[in-house]
Amino acid sequence: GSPQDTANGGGDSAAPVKVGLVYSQSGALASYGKQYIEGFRAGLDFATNGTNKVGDRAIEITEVDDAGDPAKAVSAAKDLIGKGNKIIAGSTASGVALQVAPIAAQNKVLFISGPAATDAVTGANKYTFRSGRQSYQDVVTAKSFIGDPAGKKVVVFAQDGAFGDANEAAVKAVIGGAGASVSAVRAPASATEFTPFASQIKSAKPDLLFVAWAGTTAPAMWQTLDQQGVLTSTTVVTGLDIRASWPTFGAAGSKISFLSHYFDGASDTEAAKAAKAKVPGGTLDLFHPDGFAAAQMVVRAAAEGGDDVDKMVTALEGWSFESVKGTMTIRAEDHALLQPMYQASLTGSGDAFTATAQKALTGDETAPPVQAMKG
Amino acid sequence: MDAIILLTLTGLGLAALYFLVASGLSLVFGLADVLNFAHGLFLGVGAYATWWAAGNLPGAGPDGLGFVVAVAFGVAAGTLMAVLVELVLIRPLYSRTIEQVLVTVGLSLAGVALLQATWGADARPFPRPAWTREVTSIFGAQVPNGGLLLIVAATLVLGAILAFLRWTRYGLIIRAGVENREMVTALGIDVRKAFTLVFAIGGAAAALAGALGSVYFGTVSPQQGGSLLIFAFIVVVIGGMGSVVGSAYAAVAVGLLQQFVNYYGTSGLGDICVVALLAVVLLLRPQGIAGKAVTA
Amino acid sequence: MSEPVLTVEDLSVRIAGLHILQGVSFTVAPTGVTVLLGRNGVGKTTTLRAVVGLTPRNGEVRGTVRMGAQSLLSQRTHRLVRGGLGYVPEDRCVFAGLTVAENLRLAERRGTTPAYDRVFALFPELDRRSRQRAGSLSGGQQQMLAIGRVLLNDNRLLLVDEPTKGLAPKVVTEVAEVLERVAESVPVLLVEQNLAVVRRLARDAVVLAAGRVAWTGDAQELLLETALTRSLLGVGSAESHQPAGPGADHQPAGQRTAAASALEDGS
Amino acid sequence: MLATRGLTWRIGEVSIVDSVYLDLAPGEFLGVIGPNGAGKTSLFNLITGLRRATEGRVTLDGQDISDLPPYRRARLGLGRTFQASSVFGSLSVRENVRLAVQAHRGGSLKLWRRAAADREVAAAADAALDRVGLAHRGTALAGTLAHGEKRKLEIALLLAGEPRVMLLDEPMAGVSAEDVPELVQVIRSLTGDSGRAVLMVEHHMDVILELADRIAVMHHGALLACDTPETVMANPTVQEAYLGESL
Amino acid sequence: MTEVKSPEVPAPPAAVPDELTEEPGRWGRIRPFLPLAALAVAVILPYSTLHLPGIFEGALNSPGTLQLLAVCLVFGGLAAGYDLLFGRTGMLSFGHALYFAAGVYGTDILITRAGLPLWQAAPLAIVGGTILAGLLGAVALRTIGIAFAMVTLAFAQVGAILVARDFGGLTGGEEGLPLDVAGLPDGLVGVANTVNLYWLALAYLVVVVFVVHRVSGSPTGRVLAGLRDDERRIGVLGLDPYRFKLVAFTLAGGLASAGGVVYCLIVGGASPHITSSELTLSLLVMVVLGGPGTRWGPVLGGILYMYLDHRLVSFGTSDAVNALPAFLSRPLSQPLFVLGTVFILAVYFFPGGLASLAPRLALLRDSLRPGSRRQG
Ligand SMILES: Nc1ncnc2c1ncn2[C@@H]1O[C@H](COP(=O)(O)OP(=O)(O)OP(=O)(O)O)[C@@H](O)[C@H]1O
Ligand SMILES: Nc1ncnc2c1ncn2[C@@H]1O[C@H](COP(=O)(O)OP(=O)(O)OP(=O)(O)O)[C@@H](O)[C@H]1O
Ligand SMILES: [Mg+2]
Ligand SMILES: [Mg+2]
Repeated sequence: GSPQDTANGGGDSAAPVKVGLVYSQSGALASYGKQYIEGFRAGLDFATNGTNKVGDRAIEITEVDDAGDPAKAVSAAKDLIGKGNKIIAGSTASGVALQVAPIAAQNKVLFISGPAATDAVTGANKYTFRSGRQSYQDVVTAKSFIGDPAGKKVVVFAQDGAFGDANEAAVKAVIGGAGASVSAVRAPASATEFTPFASQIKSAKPDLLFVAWAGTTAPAMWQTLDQQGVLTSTTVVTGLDIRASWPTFGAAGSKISFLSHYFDGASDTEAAKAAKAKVPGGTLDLFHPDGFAAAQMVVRAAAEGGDDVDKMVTALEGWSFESVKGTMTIRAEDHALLQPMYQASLTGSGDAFTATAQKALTGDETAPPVQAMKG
Repeated sequence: MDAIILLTLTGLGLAALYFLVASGLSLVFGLADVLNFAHGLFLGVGAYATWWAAGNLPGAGPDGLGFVVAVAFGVAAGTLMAVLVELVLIRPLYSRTIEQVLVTVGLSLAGVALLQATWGADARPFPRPAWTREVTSIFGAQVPNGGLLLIVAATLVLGAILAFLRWTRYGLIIRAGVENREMVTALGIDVRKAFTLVFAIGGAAAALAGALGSVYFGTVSPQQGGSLLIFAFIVVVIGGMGSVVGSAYAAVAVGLLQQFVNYYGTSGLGDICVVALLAVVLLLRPQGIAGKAVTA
Repeated sequence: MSEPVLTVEDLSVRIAGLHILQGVSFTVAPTGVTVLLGRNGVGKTTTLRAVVGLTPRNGEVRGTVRMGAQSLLSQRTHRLVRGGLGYVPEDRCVFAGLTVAENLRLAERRGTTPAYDRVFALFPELDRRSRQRAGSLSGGQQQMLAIGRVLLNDNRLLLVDEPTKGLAPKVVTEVAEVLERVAESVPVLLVEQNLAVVRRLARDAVVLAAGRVAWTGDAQELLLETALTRSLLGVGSAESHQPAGPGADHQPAGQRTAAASALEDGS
Repeated sequence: MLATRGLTWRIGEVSIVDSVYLDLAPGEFLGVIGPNGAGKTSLFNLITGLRRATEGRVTLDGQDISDLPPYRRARLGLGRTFQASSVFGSLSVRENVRLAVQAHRGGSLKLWRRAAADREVAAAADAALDRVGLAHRGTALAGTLAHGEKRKLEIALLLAGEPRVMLLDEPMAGVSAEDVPELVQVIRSLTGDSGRAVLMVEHHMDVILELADRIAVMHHGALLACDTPETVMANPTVQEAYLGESL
Repeated sequence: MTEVKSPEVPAPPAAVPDELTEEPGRWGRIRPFLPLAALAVAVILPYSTLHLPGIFEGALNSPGTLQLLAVCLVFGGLAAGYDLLFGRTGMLSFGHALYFAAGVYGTDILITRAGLPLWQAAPLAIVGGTILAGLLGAVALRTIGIAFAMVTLAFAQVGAILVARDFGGLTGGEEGLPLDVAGLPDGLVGVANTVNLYWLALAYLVVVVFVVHRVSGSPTGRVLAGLRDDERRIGVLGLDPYRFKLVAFTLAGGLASAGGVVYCLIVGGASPHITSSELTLSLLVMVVLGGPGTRWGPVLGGILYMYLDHRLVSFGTSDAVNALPAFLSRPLSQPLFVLGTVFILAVYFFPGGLASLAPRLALLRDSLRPGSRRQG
């Protein structure tokens, strides 16, 4: 053999459609990954009517754990591409999504990013799509909580780093752009004691506080905001995380206005019913829809594109479909996935919390601005 | 003014947490000369054991006496774990310090992964008495009770460790044992027992820190111990290897510094200042604040 | 002849694959000083350490060592020491980081009263410097501490490895006196290079050569016999200030072992 | 050649070394005696720069070296041995000496040369080992040597550096009686050629008397006397404080 | 001069540098050619379609396998470079990841943000990383022992914080920074060209091993070995310990930066976990796993560690593991659990690391062969 030749993916029509899923089965985001794959299986079932076939071609899934590490994900992606996979999906972590996307472009394979919320995946390149929401859509949903932003004072409380940057920028663009004055309080993601930040926020006296915080320190952060009276002094908006995290809000939970990507009961579509019936435990959670939509996109790509990746791309661009959350549209220009978003509130105590949808925003209402395609 | 009181008291709470973590580390490091990377694991074991006990152990619960029982169970679990680690892993490698350190590195990797495999990577709500979530108003500052609890506990632990070192011979034996283990046995002392005891105390302190830290954070997660560990290392080193009192001073310095810089400066500066403090202290006084300069 | 306090039979020690002791046998009499002699590297220290159970991890010990009826090799060091075996190591091994007082306190044994007066009477310096860190003591002071540490307790047998090394002549004399007095009540197995000290203290001698016993017998006779001291210890009469004495040609009662003869034949 | 001017080292209130004035002429062999704890080793540490003097100066060939770090002093020709053998335990005996030779000859900061290929260094090292009678132990790890052998290695390390002023700290301690005369010869040969000077601390009086041109007596950090062996030995204070009754 | 004896840095288990011992005998004459043979095999390996089931996912020349091997080789080299500090000079640095990260982020930022071509970015990153190591080393080396370990840790921690803070959007914070391949030669882009990355990594490894080998066998290497044992003694011999340690530190830093450049190309970007102290810790683990202070030990340790690190992930999710009862399959599905356990066992059963296996086997062979016993 020669070092340059890669195994050739089947061109003949009965060969299976090879799909590689690179996502976190272990590591910090393992539970996101678990929801994703459950959603994916349900979605595949739904989209192929239980046959797992596109036409007469079976869909052959290879799952690879990236443990949240981009280096492992890149290795895995290269391996999968080398073995003839024309479709890669997954990426639980934003870092993984950003590093796999260029690989997809370099090798002209389809990449459908998963739960990774970073805005940078949108418009990354022609071959990269996303099956989940992005930070910008969160922020637009948050904006819906304050009515007319003009003249209002908004504070963003976010952790350091790209996730915080993206949220701060989005708030400045979306809410600030609508006339509010936006300032930011930033804190290290590793902080353990939040009183200084709570004090800063409190003394800023905002009309709306937007909190963008991910990670294990979140409960301590909420408790401090609550104890220092921030939660009662203003409207606080944040994203609703996976179900397992709800009890960690404790008493603070009922004082926060949530924007939500998804929670069980947020929608009642056909797809949601199908997903609910299929996922273990029968309760949907934050990232089930992402996996579900990814599977639908995979099936669509394979059905329309065969083995031709460019055709797959054309087939997906501009495609609208009914998914768990409702109607989703892949915007042709930058592959943003327009989708409904929700306002929610949390009630309950102890370990038993329930989220209720206050309002659903349509995909158009939460559409991020169009990006120029980078590659 | 309010802000200063609030920041000082919460800073002391943070310092107390750092000290709780650092005390066991400092003891084991200073006396047994083992830089224990598995300390974070002991912390995790203590926290998870308390969490488990509050839900499952008869007599234990999230409130009142039940909570005390749960914490006691957690501390016992941490102690047991530490003793086992010493007996099974550390002891056979005695006088091979580097290998001992490496074993604790391996253990921290494997142990935390095991916690994660058993209870998942996500944070779990931690059972705790309602009053720990509340605040006490001190001169107009709303000071979290969890922080006050940490301060009290840290003071007690400091006293207990000092008493142990002062009133028993173990401190002496272990300090000597670190220098020359053989010679201590040649004086007719079972040095192994002393080392096991130090590990037990270190484990107990870690487990207590884990349990009370979780009360403070409101959650348990497998990674919690590890992320506190780096600050504990810094505290131990600034304070001077093995000086528990030094660790206490250093913890206060680090906690207050972090708190005030985070309030008055920009984000992330607090951590950088702590690291800078470490570098400066070590460059000016390589043996740490309370460490003794040893001449050779 | 009364029972020996220590019996070493066919002691073999290998360290890191090197056969350092190759079947050493000797006994230590229940009173007085038995001295273990030999050139550098011959295995004297190794012998003492094997007796107290301090052979390094990569070492392997065979043979028997008995104190009275009790076998020593299977026991852990701290038990042996608590059972009355005192050991003064070659390189002093004081705890550099601890003060003199702490070093002494460490040597106290539970259930007995430490004989501080005995130690301070012998070494008043230790009393004066009780708060100094042992690491900053001069070499000689460290040696005093190392000996004093063992004398704090009553022992059944003392193993002392080169106690006069690095000591000022005056202190050498003092240490020798101390050991002499100690030996009145406790038997001592002594490793010593200073022949003047040997001459003053030793009753019996064991000479090692190349990991084997080359000679055992009465120490004074060994020293008297110039030819023998020269061949075994490499020291001529220039070193022994004593006149050869009446029995210059008298055959010492000690036994040259086969190993010694073999050695001489070989050279 | 080497001179100390009021060399003093204090820890707190205590003077460990107390205003020592010493002069060492080229080719001279100066013995240093004194009770244990008199400050002999400390004096060596001050001269070689391992400790900084509280007061006083050290000069070598008229040059003030008081503020130089140990390695600069060594390069000016000051060599020493340690009372507690300090050899490179994980290197072979031969490699120990080669390192010392190389340190002396320069060129240690050559990253791209094969050290083992330097025959001159090897030869000089073997010669030094030969002189102390350790040639047969060349391949043993220095850390596993018996005590007396380490003492000899110490001297070999010193020889390898060909220093002009040599400070020997109890070279005979622990050396078996058989090897003492041999080692005395080695040490005697140190001064034989080219005006090297030796400062030697030793408790073996016969060795000191055999070798030293003059003897300095230290007591409580101060220099009690510094004179010919006969005068010193006759000094009643020395007799009382240091020698005591002979055995 | 304040001389401080803080609780000693655990010195690595003594190993005489191979380079400083003459190798006698028949075996000695064959031995130098073994690495060449191994190198030859490594060079032509991508031409093989051999399939090693269980060991690699695909054939040897499949991109996935080559990618994995490339990562392993880089870490082999990185561990060998770190060993120059740890195993050969006895300096315990907890901040080595910083210089590696400087190479990775330096290259990435220069190419992606500043738009430089690779041939300019790579040397700049290496030079920058080396200078950084020199400067920080000059400060850190004022301390010794554990204090030194902690100061290096502190510097590296600042590096990690700066990367995570994402100043000016340079580093991409926790999301990392994918490499803009527009500035790269075509031969380094695309899955089909993974083999070139593999060869690049192999070249890096060879360079590091050669440099470390030469340096250890040089007069300087001899001094470094001496420093490991007794720093004071080196000073009294007339050598400035500080200077030699700084040379070793800077050189090791430079080698790590070079490794960073290669790694950046292989992975196609930078992500913040390479700045963490955990990376330094894993370097330590690699070196010890292999055998500190030996020529091949750290290389093997690095390769093996990275191999396990990558492969255990798929082992953990394999059907064989999933079929086990939960109390077994759960831990086994955590790569770190397996890796940690393997490591502990290795520390126990191969105290001198993998490198100690060879002499042990030789000992075994000798003892089985009658008549070859050495006389006492
Ligand atoms: N740990 C060890 N590893 C390898 N060899 C060793 C070890 N310990 C001792 N040896 C060797 O064993 C031999 C005997 O050493 P030992 O210390 O018993 O001699 P000694 O008679 O006490 O000598 P000295 O009079 O110099 O103190 C020496 O050759 C020494 O190199
Ligand atoms: N760092 C220190 N702190 C306190 N005292 C010290 C220190 N270093 C040395 N001393 C004291 O200084 C005195 C001189 O010590 P030094 O080692 O110089 O003696 P010495 O003359 O070499 O004795 P010896 O012949 O026993 O080796 C001793 O009393 C010692 O205890
Ligand atoms: Mg000896
Ligand atoms: Mg001295």
